[in-house]
Amino acid sequence: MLKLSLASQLIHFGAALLLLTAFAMLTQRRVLSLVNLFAWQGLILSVSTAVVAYSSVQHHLYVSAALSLLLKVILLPLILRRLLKRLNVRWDNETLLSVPTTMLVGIVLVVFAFSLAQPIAELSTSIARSTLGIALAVVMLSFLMMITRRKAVSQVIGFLAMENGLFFAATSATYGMPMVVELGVALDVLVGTLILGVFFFQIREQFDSLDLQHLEQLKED
Amino acid sequence: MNALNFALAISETVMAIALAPLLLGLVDQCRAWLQNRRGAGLLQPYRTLRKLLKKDAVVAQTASPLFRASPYVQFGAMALATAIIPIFGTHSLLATSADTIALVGLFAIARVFTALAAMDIGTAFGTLGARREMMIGFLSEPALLMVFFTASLITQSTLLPNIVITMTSHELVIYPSLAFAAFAFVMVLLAENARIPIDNPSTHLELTMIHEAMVLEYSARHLALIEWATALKLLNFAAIGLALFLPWGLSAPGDGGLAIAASLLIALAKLALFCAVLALIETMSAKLRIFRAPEFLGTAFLLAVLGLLVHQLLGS
Amino acid sequence: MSLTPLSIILALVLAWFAVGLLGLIAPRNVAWVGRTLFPLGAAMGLAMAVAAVLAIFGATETRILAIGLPDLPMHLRLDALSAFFLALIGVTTTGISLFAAGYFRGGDGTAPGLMGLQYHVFLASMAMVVLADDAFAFMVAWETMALSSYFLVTTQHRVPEVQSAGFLYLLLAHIGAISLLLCFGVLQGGSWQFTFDAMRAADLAPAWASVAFGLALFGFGAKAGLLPLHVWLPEAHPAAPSPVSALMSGVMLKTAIYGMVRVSFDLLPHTQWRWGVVVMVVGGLTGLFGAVFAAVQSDMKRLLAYSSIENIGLIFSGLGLALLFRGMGMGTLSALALAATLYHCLNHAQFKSLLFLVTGSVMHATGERSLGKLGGLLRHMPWVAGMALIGTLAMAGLPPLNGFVSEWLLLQSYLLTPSLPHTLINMLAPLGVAVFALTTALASYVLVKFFGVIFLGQSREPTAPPARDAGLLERAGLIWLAATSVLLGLLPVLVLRALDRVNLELIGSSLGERAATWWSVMPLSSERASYSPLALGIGILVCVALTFLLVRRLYHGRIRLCTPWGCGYPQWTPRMQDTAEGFGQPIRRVFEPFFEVQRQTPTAFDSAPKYRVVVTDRWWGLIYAPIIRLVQMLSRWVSFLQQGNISLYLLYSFATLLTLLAFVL
Amino acid sequence: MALWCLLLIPFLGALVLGLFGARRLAPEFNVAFSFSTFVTSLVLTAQVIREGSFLVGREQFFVDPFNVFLVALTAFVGWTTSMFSRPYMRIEEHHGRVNRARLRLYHSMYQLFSFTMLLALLTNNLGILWVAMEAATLTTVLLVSLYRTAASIEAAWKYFILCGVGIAQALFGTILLYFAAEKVLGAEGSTALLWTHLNAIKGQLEPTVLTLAFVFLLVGYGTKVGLAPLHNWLPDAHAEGPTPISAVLSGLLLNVALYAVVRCKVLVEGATQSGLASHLMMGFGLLSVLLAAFFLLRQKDIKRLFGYSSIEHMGIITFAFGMGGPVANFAALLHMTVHSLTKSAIFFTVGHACQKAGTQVMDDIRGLLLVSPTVGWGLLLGTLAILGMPPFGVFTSEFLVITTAMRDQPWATPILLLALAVAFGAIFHRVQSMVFGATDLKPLPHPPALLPVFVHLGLVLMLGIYIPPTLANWYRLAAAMIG
Repeated sequence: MLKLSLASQLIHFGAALLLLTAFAMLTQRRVLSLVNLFAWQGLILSVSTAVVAYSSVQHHLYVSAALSLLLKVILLPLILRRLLKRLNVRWDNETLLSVPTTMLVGIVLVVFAFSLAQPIAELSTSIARSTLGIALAVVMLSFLMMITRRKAVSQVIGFLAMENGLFFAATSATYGMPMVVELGVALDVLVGTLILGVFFFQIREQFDSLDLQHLEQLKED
Repeated sequence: MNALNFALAISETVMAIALAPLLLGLVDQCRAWLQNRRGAGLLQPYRTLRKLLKKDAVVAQTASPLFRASPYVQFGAMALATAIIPIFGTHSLLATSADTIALVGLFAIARVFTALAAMDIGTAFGTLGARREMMIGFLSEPALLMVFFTASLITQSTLLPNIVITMTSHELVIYPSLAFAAFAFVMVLLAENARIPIDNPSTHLELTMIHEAMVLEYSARHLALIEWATALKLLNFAAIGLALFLPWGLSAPGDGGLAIAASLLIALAKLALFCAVLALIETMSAKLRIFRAPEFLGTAFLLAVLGLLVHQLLGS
Repeated sequence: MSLTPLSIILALVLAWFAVGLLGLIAPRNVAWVGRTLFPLGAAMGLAMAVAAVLAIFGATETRILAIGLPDLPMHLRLDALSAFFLALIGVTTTGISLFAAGYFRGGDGTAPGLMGLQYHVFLASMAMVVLADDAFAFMVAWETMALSSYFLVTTQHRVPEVQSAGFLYLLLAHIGAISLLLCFGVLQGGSWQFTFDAMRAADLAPAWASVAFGLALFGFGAKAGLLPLHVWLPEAHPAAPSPVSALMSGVMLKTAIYGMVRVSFDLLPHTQWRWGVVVMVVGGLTGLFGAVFAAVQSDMKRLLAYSSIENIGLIFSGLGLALLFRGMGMGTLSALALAATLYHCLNHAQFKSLLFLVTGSVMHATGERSLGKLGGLLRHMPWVAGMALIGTLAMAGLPPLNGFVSEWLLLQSYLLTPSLPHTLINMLAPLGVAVFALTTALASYVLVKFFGVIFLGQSREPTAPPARDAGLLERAGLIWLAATSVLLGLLPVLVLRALDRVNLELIGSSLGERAATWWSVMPLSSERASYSPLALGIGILVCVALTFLLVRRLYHGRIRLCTPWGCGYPQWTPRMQDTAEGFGQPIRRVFEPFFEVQRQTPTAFDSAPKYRVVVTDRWWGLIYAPIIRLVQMLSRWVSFLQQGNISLYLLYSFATLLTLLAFVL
Repeated sequence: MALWCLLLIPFLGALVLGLFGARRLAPEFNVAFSFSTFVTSLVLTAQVIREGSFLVGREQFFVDPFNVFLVALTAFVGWTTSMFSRPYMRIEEHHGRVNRARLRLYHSMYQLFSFTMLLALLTNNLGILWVAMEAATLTTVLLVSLYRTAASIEAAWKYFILCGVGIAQALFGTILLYFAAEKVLGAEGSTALLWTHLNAIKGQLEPTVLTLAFVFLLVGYGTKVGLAPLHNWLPDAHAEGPTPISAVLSGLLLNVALYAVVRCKVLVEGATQSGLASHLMMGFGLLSVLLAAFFLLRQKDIKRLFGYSSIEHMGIITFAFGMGGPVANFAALLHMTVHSLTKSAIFFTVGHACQKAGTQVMDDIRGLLLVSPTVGWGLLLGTLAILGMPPFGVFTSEFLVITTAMRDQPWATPILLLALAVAFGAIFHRVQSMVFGATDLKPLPHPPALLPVFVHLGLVLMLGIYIPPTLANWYRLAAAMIG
């Protein structure tokens, strides 16, 4: 087996942490903790991006790292915390599946994601190539989280976490997307979050709660 | 030759028309004899006709021209049929212009006009009669057609003279299919001519009558024409039956005077025999309830179809 | 562009469009639309008939229009078959348009001008159906025809029944069209050229040819009203205004026959005799079914609609016979059967249109469609009644009118089946002819009922104001159709000569010049069978006239008018006449298993006794209701997918993603 | 130049209307901007027809017959919809469903939406394509929730979440695509996401990666196209948003999303040569057609009904693109055109019909022909057209699709036809009872703008019987490009 460089060890470590946070988010019921976890995830992402940038001498990745630091560690958690305070949301009291079941499903998903990413990772020249599976796993876990959550806010956090996974995939599989794309994506995410924020208020105004069970009126009967 | 043929055909038709009421009288007389009655005599139908032709006609105020025209149409159609059917010879003028199918059509014309005229006044009995007549008609008409077709399949022709000629030209062969057809034909004949067991021409029992119900409103000359047409119809059916099932003895065009005279006598004898048999059948059967009539005719129809099938199965 | 029949006909089609569009100038102006445009349309119909008759005896013409698909511009072709049907369209619509000119008035339905547009588009599309020479052009014309007639059917759309009738009609028409599309897809046979020429050249395997044939039978059968696809017909015909019913029943159904003939004789060159058996059986059953149902109807237009089903059945059974003969390689016999079939198409177009127009006049005069409320109209509407009588007699198949000629020819063809070298068919043929005969006999029952209940007797609603006879234009239309019915009956030679051209083109053999003379018809040999309508007609006239004169000479009594006798019953009202239900009662009893009857009979103690009987079609419950239930059940299952729960929706996406990934892995 | 203007005009429009959108004349301005967009698109089209495909802006923008055709269509329908929306939104204001501030948002977002769609169509960069698609989602989310009713918020939420998640998958797919391309093209100059470059080297791309990428892209953009079973947002969003938005969603956005799928399909099929992408598209297409047909039977809300109908037609188009080949692609492009025109025309009439009746529940709408013949006839003819009745153009394209399917995928034909028959019954039954019958509805406070309806239907009718050679050639070029 090849001896891994320090950078690549660091990245692997970051990836593992990322997966850990994803799992933690899957099990976490407190919404505020979810936001914190999201911020941590952002931080890990930003650091590992910076490591990749350093080791591969891809300067534009520094910008990406900075961007994600700004957006995902500072701005978005800030907005979310504010929202939570204003909306007075604490608990995501019920999930659709029990936590152990969710975990089990999550593990299956991780295995699936890894096996899926394996042939691709082989082709990668990036130093972070084996982390592609982890990125895919994070995306899938976030997807699972969105499915199992009943609160609008946690669903949105799931959505943002999925975005993190994608971002990680972009840096790990390749050395990041072209700058203009990254900027666009970041803008979209920011605007999206803002719009969702507006939505929270509208939902609360209409239904007096952020429970998604109120949003089940439009259906076939 | 042609002129002779022409004269012969015309005289045959005129004679048949003139003799038709006699046929009716003969049947009634035979029936009376069979029932141990004295009977009114052979000429009773002529007396009835003369009586009717003398009277003033009474027509309902609500009658339309159709009502008055109908007896003429009935009589005309029947007379035309007589002209087509070989009575004692196959020299009919119109034979090639109307085959058996057209003959059935002619009978249908008479029937339709009778029924329409019956509905014209708008009495309960008239419409009742019309309905029942059409009920008989819709089954007897195809049955008659099937009978004709059985004969046509054997002889490869739908023209009555040709059927007769083909049948008589070769030696006697027993066609099983014709037996079925003959049975069916007798049943159709009984129904079409308002005989027992379908109808009773001699009563006006309101609930059972068919033909009489239709002519209730007629009187005098109209009634006379209708009665005469009825007699003609019986003659026509008798002649058809005889031509199909006992075709021997009919004269062909071009026969000499002796042959014609012989054929005339044979035809008269056959008709007399027919009357006797008809009277016998009528005496021996009881009238059916009106709703048994479709069953009766349905049987006739099926028999005729069986005749066709048998022909197809056994070949000729 | 030279003045060939095809260009004349195309110009007339365009002119019909133009006439229709002109109606939009003043849609509510009855004088403009009715008195000007419709007669103009009628004149064009006549012109089309003339051009088409010329074309029958001319050479086949083809043309490619500059419209249509980029790779498949619209192909047109005018051959003897299409010319014959164009003539049919032209002749019939002349009468109908004349009548319609007097018939359409302002009212609460569609504006006359708009209706004029729909009407003339309908006419034009029917002509285009017959002219089309590729699948696309055919489908466009075919569906345009369905669509324009749908709009005409739903003119009185405020009536709920009209809506459902229209819907059912269009739905079945569409399903039929889908089947036709599939049929063309099979017919092209691997060339992927959708012109009819390519289809003629395609060499289909016998199994595929059968599939194509089956699809065509389904598609055209849905339009023609074959069992069990007939359900729309008795609904749509009564719903439509009478000229439209006349057009649909008289002309549009014939385009389905045209299609059937085109596909089975022209596009499928190798006929299999089994097709003939299928068509014959289906046709025979349809005919019987239609006749039986017509006999028990109490709505005059429904009665006629069922009678159309009956006639379509007869036509199809004749078509089956023609296919059978052709499949067995008996050209002349096939030619006879085909000629008889097409002749009956033409005849049916005349008398059925005539009778539908008559119902229109009756409805205008009385506002009633139910036979139970009519009666005695002969006295008030002598013209209409007279023409109706001709139509009735023609349709009842009485000599010497036209219905008889074609039925005679059909029966003659049936009588030739013993020459077929196949036992099964030899057994089937007698049954076929029996059903045929029974059907035609029932038809006269139906028509006695139709004419008798409407025009004879006394008005069953004595309070109704006396009806007025039809107007001049309406009368002209009726007379035209009655005249064609009589002429076609008396001079079959006109038609048979034309049909021989069609035979030559489609089958390759013909009946020959000798088959029909001015005097008489002898389809095969003079020994076998002959029929002379002129002689028979003159014979009847002479006999009746002689009788009349003789009786006049012999008879010396006078005529007295008095009240009807009626067996001397003292209490007598017009309501004691047979109703339509009563008249149909024997049939209802004889053919009990055909119907689903709901009866409400009064008991002896009812203070207000009421008798009601409703006869419905079993086919609906047997076929359509289960299909509807199945579709609804499926849609209920499908709708479980959409529960409104966003988690569930996300799960679908997720599951889809995972499945696909697992699939490609 | 025309291209820049094309992007600039709606963007400027969004800004201007964002500032002044509450003014009385804002709807007229909206029309004016849309119209200038349309004119510019015509100029661009003329340029493409004259000069062929070209690249602009350091290869970031690309115009070829395929997208310029969609650009013209988008600009045209955008313009006619703005004409329709002018009286429609006035009436909505009159009915008190929206206020001036919302109208400002509406007009501004309308232009921004046009901008994002045009951007998505014109860009050569698959990343930008993704960004534009996401942006289109964001703008329309705001439009769908314009009325701020419970139902509209619910619809918008579902729309946002489902499409957001979906499109995130598309991003993953794009990353994989980039990953594969970068190995061939290198990361320098960031050409690895440019479609033209990718298309040039598609044979060298790694098949496994592209297969995976296509799954993600299909699921992602497919959500936006409304392919079953990813379609669940679509009926809700169509039913609850303002009708002009339903019209552009159905008529344009779905097309644009499908455009993205097709662009990706071209690359993937070029790389894998396995037909997998084609089969996936056909499968999704058929499933959508079939499911939508059965969904249609149970609808009560008229806009939902036509939402499902859009799913059905997108299914047909996807199926046709899946089959590929010159005829099927031609048919798919034609179907895109006629579907956009017809469906938006239907929504125009539906909008006014609902305003008259004050409800979207079909059972409560009756007698449109009587109360307003133009609306009634528009709806009736539009419905018949969308159901594939000749002589309308939808029939033409369906004819081509079905005949091609008979040749290439005979197994699919019965399914397709069954679905079409069911859909016909379901939709027509409903529409007929709305159009026909007696009614007591009242006229509207502002005269409705029905010119667009009849212009659209007229065009569809023309395409049904005559496709101008220029247009046909144009379609052929585009079809050949798609392969």
